[in-house]
Parts: sequence; C-alpha cells; structure tokens
Amino acid sequence: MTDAAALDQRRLLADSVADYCRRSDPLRRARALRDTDPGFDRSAWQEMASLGWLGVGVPEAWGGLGLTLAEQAVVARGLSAAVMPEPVTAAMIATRAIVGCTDGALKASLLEGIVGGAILPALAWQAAHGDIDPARCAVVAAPDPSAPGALLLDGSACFVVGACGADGFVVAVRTMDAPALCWVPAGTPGLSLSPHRLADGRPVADLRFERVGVPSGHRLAVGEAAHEALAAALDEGQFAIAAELLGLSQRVLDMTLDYLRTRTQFGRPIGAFQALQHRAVDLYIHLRIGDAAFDQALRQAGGGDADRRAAAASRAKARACETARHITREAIQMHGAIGFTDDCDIGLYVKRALVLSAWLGNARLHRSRYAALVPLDAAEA
Amino acid sequence: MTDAAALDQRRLLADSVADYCRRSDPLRRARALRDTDPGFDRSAWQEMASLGWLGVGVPEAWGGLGLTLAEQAVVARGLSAAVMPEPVTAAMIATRAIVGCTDGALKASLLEGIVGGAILPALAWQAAHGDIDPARCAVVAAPDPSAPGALLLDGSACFVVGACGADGFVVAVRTMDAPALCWVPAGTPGLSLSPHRLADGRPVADLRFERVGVPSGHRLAVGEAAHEALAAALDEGQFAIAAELLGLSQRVLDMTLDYLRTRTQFGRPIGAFQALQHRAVDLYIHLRIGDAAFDQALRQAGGGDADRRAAAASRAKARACETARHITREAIQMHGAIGFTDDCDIGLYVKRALVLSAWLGNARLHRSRYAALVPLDAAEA
Amino acid sequence: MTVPDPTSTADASTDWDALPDDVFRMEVRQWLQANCPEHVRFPAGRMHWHECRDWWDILYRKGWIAPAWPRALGGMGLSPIKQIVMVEELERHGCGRMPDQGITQVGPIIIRYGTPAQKEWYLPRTLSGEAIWCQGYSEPNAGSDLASLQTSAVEDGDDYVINGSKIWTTLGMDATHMYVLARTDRSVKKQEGISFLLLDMKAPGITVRPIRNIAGDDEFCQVFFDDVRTPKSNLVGALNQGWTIAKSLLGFERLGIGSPRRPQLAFARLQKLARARGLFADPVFMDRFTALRLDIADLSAAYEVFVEQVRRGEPLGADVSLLKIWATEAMQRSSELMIEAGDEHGALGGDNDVDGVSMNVLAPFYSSRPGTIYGGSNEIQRNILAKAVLGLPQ
Amino acid sequence: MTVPDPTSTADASTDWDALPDDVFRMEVRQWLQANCPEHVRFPAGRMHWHECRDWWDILYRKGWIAPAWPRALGGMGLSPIKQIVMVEELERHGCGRMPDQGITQVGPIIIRYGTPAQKEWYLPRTLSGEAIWCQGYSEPNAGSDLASLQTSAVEDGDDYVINGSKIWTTLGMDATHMYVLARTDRSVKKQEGISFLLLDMKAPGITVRPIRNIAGDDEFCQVFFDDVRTPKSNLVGALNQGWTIAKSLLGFERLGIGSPRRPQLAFARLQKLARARGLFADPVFMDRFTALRLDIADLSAAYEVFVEQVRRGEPLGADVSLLKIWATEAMQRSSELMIEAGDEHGALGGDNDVDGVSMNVLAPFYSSRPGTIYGGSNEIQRNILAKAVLGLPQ
Repeated sequence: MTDAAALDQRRLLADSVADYCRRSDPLRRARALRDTDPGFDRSAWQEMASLGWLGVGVPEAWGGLGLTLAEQAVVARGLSAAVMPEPVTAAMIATRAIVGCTDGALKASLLEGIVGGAILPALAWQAAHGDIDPARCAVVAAPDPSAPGALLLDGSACFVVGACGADGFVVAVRTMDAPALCWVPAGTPGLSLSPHRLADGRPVADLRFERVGVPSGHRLAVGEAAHEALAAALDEGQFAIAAELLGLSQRVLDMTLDYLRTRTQFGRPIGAFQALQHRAVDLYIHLRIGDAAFDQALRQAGGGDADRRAAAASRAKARACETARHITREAIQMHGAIGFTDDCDIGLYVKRALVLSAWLGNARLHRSRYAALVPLDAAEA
Repeated sequence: MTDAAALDQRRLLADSVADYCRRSDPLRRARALRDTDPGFDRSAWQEMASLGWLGVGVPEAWGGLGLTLAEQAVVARGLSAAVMPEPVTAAMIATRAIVGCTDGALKASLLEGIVGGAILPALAWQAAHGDIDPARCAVVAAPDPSAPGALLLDGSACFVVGACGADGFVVAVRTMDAPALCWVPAGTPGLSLSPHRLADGRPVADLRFERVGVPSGHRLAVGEAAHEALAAALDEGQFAIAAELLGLSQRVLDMTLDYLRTRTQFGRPIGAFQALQHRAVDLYIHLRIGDAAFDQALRQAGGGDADRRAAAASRAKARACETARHITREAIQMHGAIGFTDDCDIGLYVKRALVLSAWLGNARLHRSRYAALVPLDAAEA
Repeated sequence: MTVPDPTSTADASTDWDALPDDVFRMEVRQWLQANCPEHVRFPAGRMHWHECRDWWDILYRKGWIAPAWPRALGGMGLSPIKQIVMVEELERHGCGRMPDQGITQVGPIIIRYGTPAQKEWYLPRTLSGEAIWCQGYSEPNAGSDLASLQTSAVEDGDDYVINGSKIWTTLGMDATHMYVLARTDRSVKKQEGISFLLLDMKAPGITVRPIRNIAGDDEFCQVFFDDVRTPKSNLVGALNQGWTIAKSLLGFERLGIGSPRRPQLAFARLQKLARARGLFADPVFMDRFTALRLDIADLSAAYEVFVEQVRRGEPLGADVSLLKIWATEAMQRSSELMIEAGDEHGALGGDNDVDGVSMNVLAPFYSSRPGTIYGGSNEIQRNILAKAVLGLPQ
Repeated sequence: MTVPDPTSTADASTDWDALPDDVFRMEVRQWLQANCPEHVRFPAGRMHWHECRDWWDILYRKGWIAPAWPRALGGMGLSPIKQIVMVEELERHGCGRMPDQGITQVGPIIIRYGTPAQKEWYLPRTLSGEAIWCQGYSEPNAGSDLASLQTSAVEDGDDYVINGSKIWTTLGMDATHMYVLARTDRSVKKQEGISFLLLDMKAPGITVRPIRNIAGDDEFCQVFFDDVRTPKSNLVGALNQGWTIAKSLLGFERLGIGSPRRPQLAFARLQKLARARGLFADPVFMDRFTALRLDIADLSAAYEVFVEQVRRGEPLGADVSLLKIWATEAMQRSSELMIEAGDEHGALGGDNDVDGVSMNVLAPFYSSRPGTIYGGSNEIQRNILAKAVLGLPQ
C-alpha cells in the first residue's frame, strides 16, 4: 500500500469509528454500564465485529482486514475519545497473541470466531503488579498424568483486563523447559476469577488456576514462538493503550477549550484570563508532542527487531501517560466545581486515563524500560 | 536572654548590617572585585571585625559576642542580600570549628585574632565533590620522625572556600587512630593551592599537602572532639549558607516585583499580566515557606543532638536551595533581555545562588541526608 | 495540678479559656481519647448527620459543641489561639467534620447581626442539633465570581419570595435550615444589592437535588427555589447588607483551610502504601517521597508562623492564603506519587488488597481535588495575593 | 551514481535543488567533512566575524553562502525542504552560526522589496562578506512590544535623519551595515508609521556600545543614533510599510528556532558529565535523565511533523511556535539537571576538570537563557498560540 493509500485507509477507518460513536451514544452507555458485569454490551460487540474492527490486525487469510498496528491505533483512539465501554483493546491484545502463534486448527477457528464476534478473548499473563516482563509468569504447566499430551495448569495471573465476559483466555504458562501459550475456555474447571472494580467502573480480574486441564490441541505456541507472540502482543497493546490515552486527551482538551471559551466569570469568558490561556497552551503543546512521539514510535516499531519494538512501545506509552495526566488533571481544575461532579463527562475521561495509564506499565516503568533498551549513542545526542 | 530581647538583638544586628551595606556600596565593590584575588577587601574585613560580626558566635570569654547561630544567620542573610564580597560565612565556618576544639593557648590566640580581624581562617576538610560526610577526609597525618609530637600532613582537600586570602587553615586530618583538626598557617612549606574561579567571580581552591609540618601545639582537637567540632561547623555552615540563599532570594524577589510594577509593555505594566502575576505569587510563596522552614529548622538544631542538628541543617539547606533556584531563574525570565545582561544586578545574585547552592551539598544531597537521618514516625505523619 | 476526670459531665460554667494552653490541650486530648466514638474517626469524606449525631450529642452535653461562641450563649468562649488548639486536637484524633456550618458560620453571624428574636430562637436549636444548617452562597453561574449571584428575594407582604437556585451546597440534604445570599436590589452595583436571609428547608417550593461527585459521593446538593417564602423576620442585618455580613466571617478561620493536617493524612496514606510495597528501598521513589515530605514539613513551619500571629492577638492578612495554595497542591502531588507508586493498584476503585494491606489508592486523588477549587479557587487566591500582598498593578 | 569530488571548486551553475534530497544531504555532509575548518565547529557561543571569515569565504567560493537566494542572484536556489536539509547538516557537523543576517534577513527583503539600485549594490557585497549586517529592531522600551518603537527618521533634503537607540543588536560591533525599523509617522496607529531603512555603520553620529551578557560574552550591542543621516535611496519598500516588510520574513524560517539540535547539544554535554561522574549507575539521576531524553526525542518527532509539512509545500501556521517553547524549556531543564549532577562543579565558572574531563558545567545554563526571552519570549509565544491556534477569547 502506498503512503497516501494508507492515510486514506486510516481516515476512512477513523470516520467509520467517529460515525459509530455519534450514533451509538457511548457516553450514556458508559455511564449506564459502570459498576455492572461484564460492563459492556454483547450486541454492540457484534456490531463492532460486523464493522471489521475486531479483525483489523488479523491477516486476511483468517478473515481479518490484514492491516497494521497503525490502523488498530486509529480504532483504539477513536473509541477511547468516546469512552466506548467495549473491551476492544483487551481483545486486540489477546488476538494479537493468537496471530503470533503457530498455525493450526485451533488458531484458525479462534481467529475466525474472534473476527466474527463469537469469541471474545482475553490475555492472562501477568505475574505481579508493576512487572511487565513477558518472560516472567506465575502459571506452571505440568504434564497431565491422566491424559497423554495434555497439561495441568497451576498458579495465577493478575490484572486480566476484559476477563469478565471473555469466552476464553490466552494463558502464558511455564512448562518444564519453555514458555508456552495455551487456550483456556471460560468456565474450565479449576479456573476461578477474583474480580475487582477498576476506577472507571469496568471490571478486571485476577485469575487462579488449580489443576486446570489443557488438552494438547489447546497449546497455541511453545518456546521462542510463544515468547515472541506474547511480547509482540504486549508491545502492540502498549501502543493501543497509548492511542487510547491520546484519543481521550484530545477530546478532553477540546471540551476544556470549549468551556474556557464559554464559561463567564467576572464579566469575561474565563479563557480570556491570561494565566488560564498559558496553561491551556501547555496542554495543547503536550498533546501535539504526544501525537508526534506516538507516530514516530509507531514507525520505529516496525522492522522486526523485538528490542526496538519494545523501546518504541515504551516511548509511546510513557509519553501518552504524561500527556493524559497533564491534560485530565488540568481539565478538572479548569472546569472548576462542575469538573468535580459526576454529571460532568470530564470525570469519565479522568478515570479512564487512570486505568489506561496503569495498565501494562505506567510512565515511570516505561521510561526506565526505554533507558534499559536503547543505548545512548551519538545519533541521539 | 528572653525571646523578646533576642528578637531585639537580631533586629539591631540586621539594622547594623543593612546600614553598613547602604553606605559601603557592596554591589559596586562586588563587580569591581570579580575575577580578582583574593576577591575581597581586607580593609572592609577590618571594618566588619570592628562591628563585631566576625565574632558573633564566639563566646565572650574569647572576645566574641557570644550569640547564637540565629544571630550569625542574620548577619549572613543581610550581607548576602547585598552580595557583599567578603568571605564572612567561610570564615564563620572555620571559626566555629575552632570554637568547638579543645581549649588551649592556640585556640585562644586564634579566636582573638579572628574576632579582631587580624587572622582570617578557612576550613579545609572535603575529600571529594558531592561528599559532605565529615568522617571522610583525604589528608593523612603521620608522626614527624624528625620532631617529636609533630605531624606531617599528606593529601588533599577540595573546594576550600575563602582559601585565597586566608591567613591559615583549619585542616581536618586522619591520624592512625582518630580524626584530628590542625592549624596550618598559609605559606607553610609543602602546602599548595590550586585556585579555581567560582561562577560569581570569587576564588575557591583545592589544597594539596605534601609533608606539611604541624608542630604539636597546632593540634586543635583530636578524636571525638575533632569530629564533633567539624560536624558542628559544617552543619552551622549549612545554616549560614541557607540564610545567604534566603537573603538574596528576598532581594531578588523585591527587585523583580519592582520591575513588574514599572516596566511597561503593550501599554501596561507587565505586572498587570495575570500569567506573570500568578508566577510572581509562586515566588513569594516559596520565599515565605523557605523563611518559615529555616526558622523552624534553626529551633530544631539546638539541644545538642548531633543527628537532629544535621537533619535540621539539611532541611534548611535543601529548602533554601529550591527557593533560590526558583526565584533567581524566574527573575531572569521576568526581567527579559535586561535580565540577561551583565549590567543588570540580577546576574550577580543568580551566580551567587549557583555558588551557594553547590557549596556544602546541593538540594538533592541534603534531601537524601535528611531522609537517612530522620525516621518516619507518626508525629510527622 | 490535678487533671479532672475526663469522663465527668461538663459543667457549663467551666472557664476553659482560663486554662494554660498546654493544660487545655492535654485536657482536650484525654477527653477525646475517652469519649470520641471510633466510627467518627478518620472518615473517608464529610460525615452525614445520621453518621455523627451521637458524637454531636456527646460534644453538646460536654458543652464543647461551639468553641468560639460566648459562654453566655452556650459556647466555650475560647480565644482564637485556644480555638486553634481545639481544632488541632480534633484533627489529631482524626475526628471527622460534622455538618457544623450552624456552629462555625451562621451562628456567629446571628450573634453579631441577629435580632434578639433570631438569637433566642435559632441559637439554642443550632447548639442542640435541632437546626442543622447549610450554606446558600454559590450559584451555577456565579462560582468564583460570587458577587454576580442571581437568586432573588422580593418583598411580598410580611415575606420575602425567593426564586433561583444555589449549588455546591455541602450536605444540603441533611439540613433543616439554610442561610442564603439573595439579590434584593438590582439597581445598584452587584455587591450592594445582596441580603442575608434565613430559610426553613421545609418551606414549600424548595427542591434539593444531591450532586454526585467524581469520587461517587453525595456531599453536595443543588437547591432550587420556586416562589419560596420566608418571613421578613428572617432577614439578618440590614437590607442589602448581605455581602458585608458574609465577608465578615473571614477572620482567623482561614487558617483552618491551610492547615498541614490534610496533606499529612494524605502523606500518611502514601507511607502506608510505600511500606506495603517495599518502596523505601527504591531510590527514585525515595527521592520524590522526601521532596514531598519536606514540602509538608515546611508547610507546617509556615502554618506555625500564622498561629503565632494569632497567639500574639494580631489579625491575619491576605498572605495567609499562601498556606491554602501550598497545602492543597502538596496534597495533589502526594496523590500523584501514590498513583505512580501503586502501579496497577492505581487503576483500581475503592478499597483493595495492596500486598496484604487494604487500601484505597485513589482516595487521596479524589479528595485532593476540591481543595484547589472550593473556598476561592487557587487561581482566585493567586489573584488576591498578587493584588493585596504583592501590590502588583491591576 | 558518482559523487563529485567534494573538494572541487563549485560551479555556480550547479542546480543543487535538482538533486534528490538524500543525495544532496550526503553531498553536503561529505563536503563539510572535507572543507569546514575545525575552529568553527561547536563554538561556545555566536562567532564574531574575525573568528569565521575564512569559513565564510570557503562557503562563498563554493557558492553555498546563500542557500535560499535565487541562483541568478548568487544563491543556491534551494527549495524550503532542501534549505532545511542544509541547516540540519550544518548543525550536525557543529558549524557555528556566523554573522549571517545579511544572508538570512535583509538579503531576502532587498530581493523582494528593494529597488534595482539597492539590489545591484547590496546583494553582491552581502554575499561576499564585504557588507556585514546587523538588525536594528528592538529598543530599550520596546522589547516584546516591538511596534511601540520610538527611534525616529525625519526627512531632510535627500536624507532621513535618525535619532534614538536600538538594543540587543546581535554582533553590532562586527557589522558594516544595519537594517533599521524607524518611526516615520507619529500620527497613525503604531504599526502603521514605521519604515524600513538601510544604514552605513560608519555614518557620523552612530555609537556602538557592546553589552556584556550574564555569561561574560559580548554578543549584543546597544546602538545610539544622534542625527544620523542615511540617503532616501536607502528606504526599502514604500514609506511607512516597514512593519509589513519586517513581518514578511516569518515563514518556514521559524522552524530553525524550534529545532531539536540545540537541546540535543545541551543533552550531549549532560551525557558527557554523567559519564565522567559515573552517574549512569545512579537511579535517581537516570530517572530525571531519561525523562529529559524522551522530552528531546519527542521534540524531534514533533519537529519532523513540521518538516514534513514544508516538504509537502504547505505554509507553516502559528502552531510551529510550540517547538520553540518545548525546545527552549527542555534545554533549561537539561542545564538544571547538569547543575544538580555536577555537585560542586556546578558552582565553578569556565572550563574545569570534572573527574578527568574538561567541561564548563554552567555553559548550558547561560546559553539556554536567551532562548526563552528572545525571538518573541515564551510568554509572547503562549499568547500567540492561545489566540491564533486555540482561539481563546481576548
């Protein structure tokens, strides 16, 4: 695809997302679905499937659109700008892990189901809060003595976003000699969920595995392939989350600028007060820097070098977190007392930003990962 | 002395300093003496001696005023507000070390000479930049085989403020079994100075000792007494430097507020622009917080507990550095192009703040020392 | 000296103000330890009336419900500095704030400006908790610019008829009465046409709508007036004198809003998190943590400077606002460091298990927001300081 | 393709603009490596004329002294994007900035607005370095508010007679000529009575006083005019059109001021210090260092967005100012971290030995100051962005 064609493609996709957001009233739905389980609407999910969004990054061979991370980011960004409640990014991450797995019957049927909306997957992998190293995981897979080729899983995975309502889990496990990715359908005996409520009212869960049986056909990848599929899914997930953060930041800035232009105090619109003007300019600059950093990092992530991709993902996530933090905090302050009410939409975005910033590593963690991955060289200096 | 009497005393002292500054044109002198050696004027020094300032903290038994650290801080603060070129704080630190030493003939004669202005002392103790632990020093004292009871010093001391023009040095040394403080007159064979130019145009020097002979009578203190005299001198020095930083910060803020009130752009005084107003308010708040923290830390430093004194000194220095940094940087910006010229007095203060902030440990170092010294307890929480 | 049995029933005639400060402080401290119910200590937010009426009754029976009121009117008659001691001890013990605006706000106003009939009727009921007050100052279109308020009170026979709406009415749902600023003259400059009225919340035409805040709590209300009548005898002070009356309260009470106690509590939560997560061994965390620790310690030092000023009997100037700015912003920084230090815990709502300790990592984030907005936003405070303290041109 | 021998004497007729961008870039890079004298690389500040005239001559003989001028007038005739490539390569190689305002500022103005006689006389001399120009815009009482300038030019016979003073005249002591904004009509709105004049610095009545800056350098001058005469033939454009002419330059040249190169150089010094002092093992330093590193990397990304815009042939909007704000403030943060990381080295002036490496720890502190003040202070830039980009009310 040429650059221009790619840009057209993205514009089309962004329009389609914006159009859907306009007619589906996502803010009202986000409010209505807060503090419920699974916190989203399966019929909306089905609509998103029919719009192709659940298979944006899935190769055409498996029924997807076969597009790149850039297009997935466009979808994530657009939906986030409307606080869409459906767990598109969480499913995208799990889907990306499956795409990276060894070809086979299970992979094909899962991807077909995912793209069509019938199967909603989530990724269970994290050993502990504050640790995003894909090489560490707290689920151990041992051979099932009663079923040749099958495994028994024991252990736990924390902070599984999209777990409530998922039809199955891509689970990162350690076998005796290598990492592996397995498919564990929801409801498998021995698998239990401890749900928690996220700040934005959506659910997240810790998973506990006690002698959970995995038939041999449910092993998606083993060894280096499993590691790379997981690492790629997490890095691309960081990009998608960064895109969400930037999308909501832009919307919050727009809302705040509107408020500054219209809210009157002391006989003038408050946006005429220079102290607020200068602070608003700083928010705008942060957004522009964030967008530019994201686009450049996205280009750097291509090319197949895993360290380079990881560094680029960390760069994008670190910056997007800072951008969103700065913009959402100032948005509350600039909206004044109104901004502190639940009626004001700002709060939905603020809480969403809190969740997205902590998910898959916060800014501090990603800056430190970036420093560890990218040697200082003359080119940068 | 009652509280009220102490306050009167300090007010009197502050007035006497302010009066001297008014009539001695210190800013002009500071400019004239920049980049010269020793960078100050011995006749002004003599005047300060006659005003009693060189013996503020020296007990009356030795000819001093017998006042407290609070009064020394008043002098330091007042002189710093006028960028007075004479090394009063450096001499005060060395003097304080001598005061803490074991009584004896040398101590008495040194203090008499110091208070009267005849002897200008400096303290040489620091082993390395960025290290303010009084227990480490890089001068080793060994018995002089040719003179019983005498020592030979070898090693170095860095960043000796006031070294150029000093009549002698209080030198922290390590003997075989204990620390000690010795008196080494300027010009003693084997002692050499490598001068450097400070940012504010005053000199500082690294000292090198090569078989420098110290007769037995020049040992000022040994063992715990030497350690405590040095530690107390450094802690009190940090207070004096903090007082200097606050004194100059206040003056710089006053100059900046005056400029904001009078400089006109776009038909209005620039101080009428809200963005600058809010920033000016922040400077004012920093100064008030800095002053309050200093006064409280000063009260905490009394009572004889060395750790408590060290923690209080670190608290005062860390805050004063931040206050001065914030105020001096903004002062340049608010003065615009004028603030960047050498003709503008702001620059003298900016450079002085750079020197004082780095001398005896910068803000980061002192925060970290504070954290190490003060356990977290319920009272603070 | 003999410390009186702290559990004894108070004698209303005790002259607490006559005690030396330190003795008084220990007296209060011991009595609180013995008498304050656990359930009112360290609440997450403002307490509703039903959550604290037992504590109100205990204080009322002790004669300690109104530290600032004259003894002749049922208060403790404390000097400003003893009032500060009292507040400090209540905060130290973690006593939550009750719906106390009758005691702290409208009571003193009635004492100063009220008619004999108003005093006789309202003051005893306010002390006993029979009358619970809420404040009707802010309006949807008059936030920081309070003097532009639009709610009107029009004379009609023996009544004023009130129309309009008030917002950010703290605990309005709990109140039996409201004190209101309403516009009684539109023909004059905006501050000059405002009057101070008392209202019964049961009067026909009043609608109270709770406002849910970002943390999910209902601390505030919007109150709508649709031809609400209040007798002319409920006018406090002279007609159109309301602005002066409302502003007359801004004395040393402004110290409370800049007290280091709330940042200290936020910082204590941060410590708890750090302990649970083993962060005291993390140099980067410690760097930020210690900077914040000193920010709060140095705030305390500045607070003490103003307390000393009160102790010397000097009035507080506009400069006291610096405490509020520093305190509220330090609290927000503390909440941000808590989020960073919490990793994924910083994404969770409500109480959660943090490495074995139950904590609400985001609570300080939410509870530190109103401080920079209410009570004169920090922007307004900076305007005031620029003008009144720094003398910058307008 | 064959890369031409970079040491060959240039043929003025070479159409550099016709080369593909990458080829042109490599051509420039190689030629600089072969021809640029070491003494003009990475200077501490702006170079004086006597420090760089050899380098000027080399570029002049190569035909590369004026990248933006038309080839017919002795320039390279480069498109905007190739000019950016040229600047990037000069910066990459560390080539210091020469007294180039004749080339970048007044030259293009004469080309666009000048009379045939002005073009014929001034342009060749400007290229050759015979005429070295300085700018006379700012005045002591018209800093950010340039349009309020007071220097007057009054017609008298065939001359204008100029009185007043200009300040912040970069390298005014080196200049042979000056281009001046002067007030020629006091009866109209302030922008409308200003004309653009050329001056010979040798004219009687001119006094040049160097201004020492805070770092101890003499980059700037104040220039005083006492009945200075310049012939009417030195008026550029129409009378009272000066403001429009001066503003006409603000095109894609504004990119340069927001280039990431200067913060990168400051950051490189910080790295050098960190290496000398072993700070890469210090987690607290690394935390601050990496944040800054990403601030500068992300600035580069934003810079590229604007370069792309130029590449597409689109004009730059007011939003380009965001680069300048971010770049200059990142540079200041970098200089502050350098001071912190330097410990006592941060108190020393000039070059000093830092753990075996010779460094001037404070140089970035000084050199990062003017960036936020000159070229429209960052306050002015924020005003412009608020109005022109965010559309906030005035």
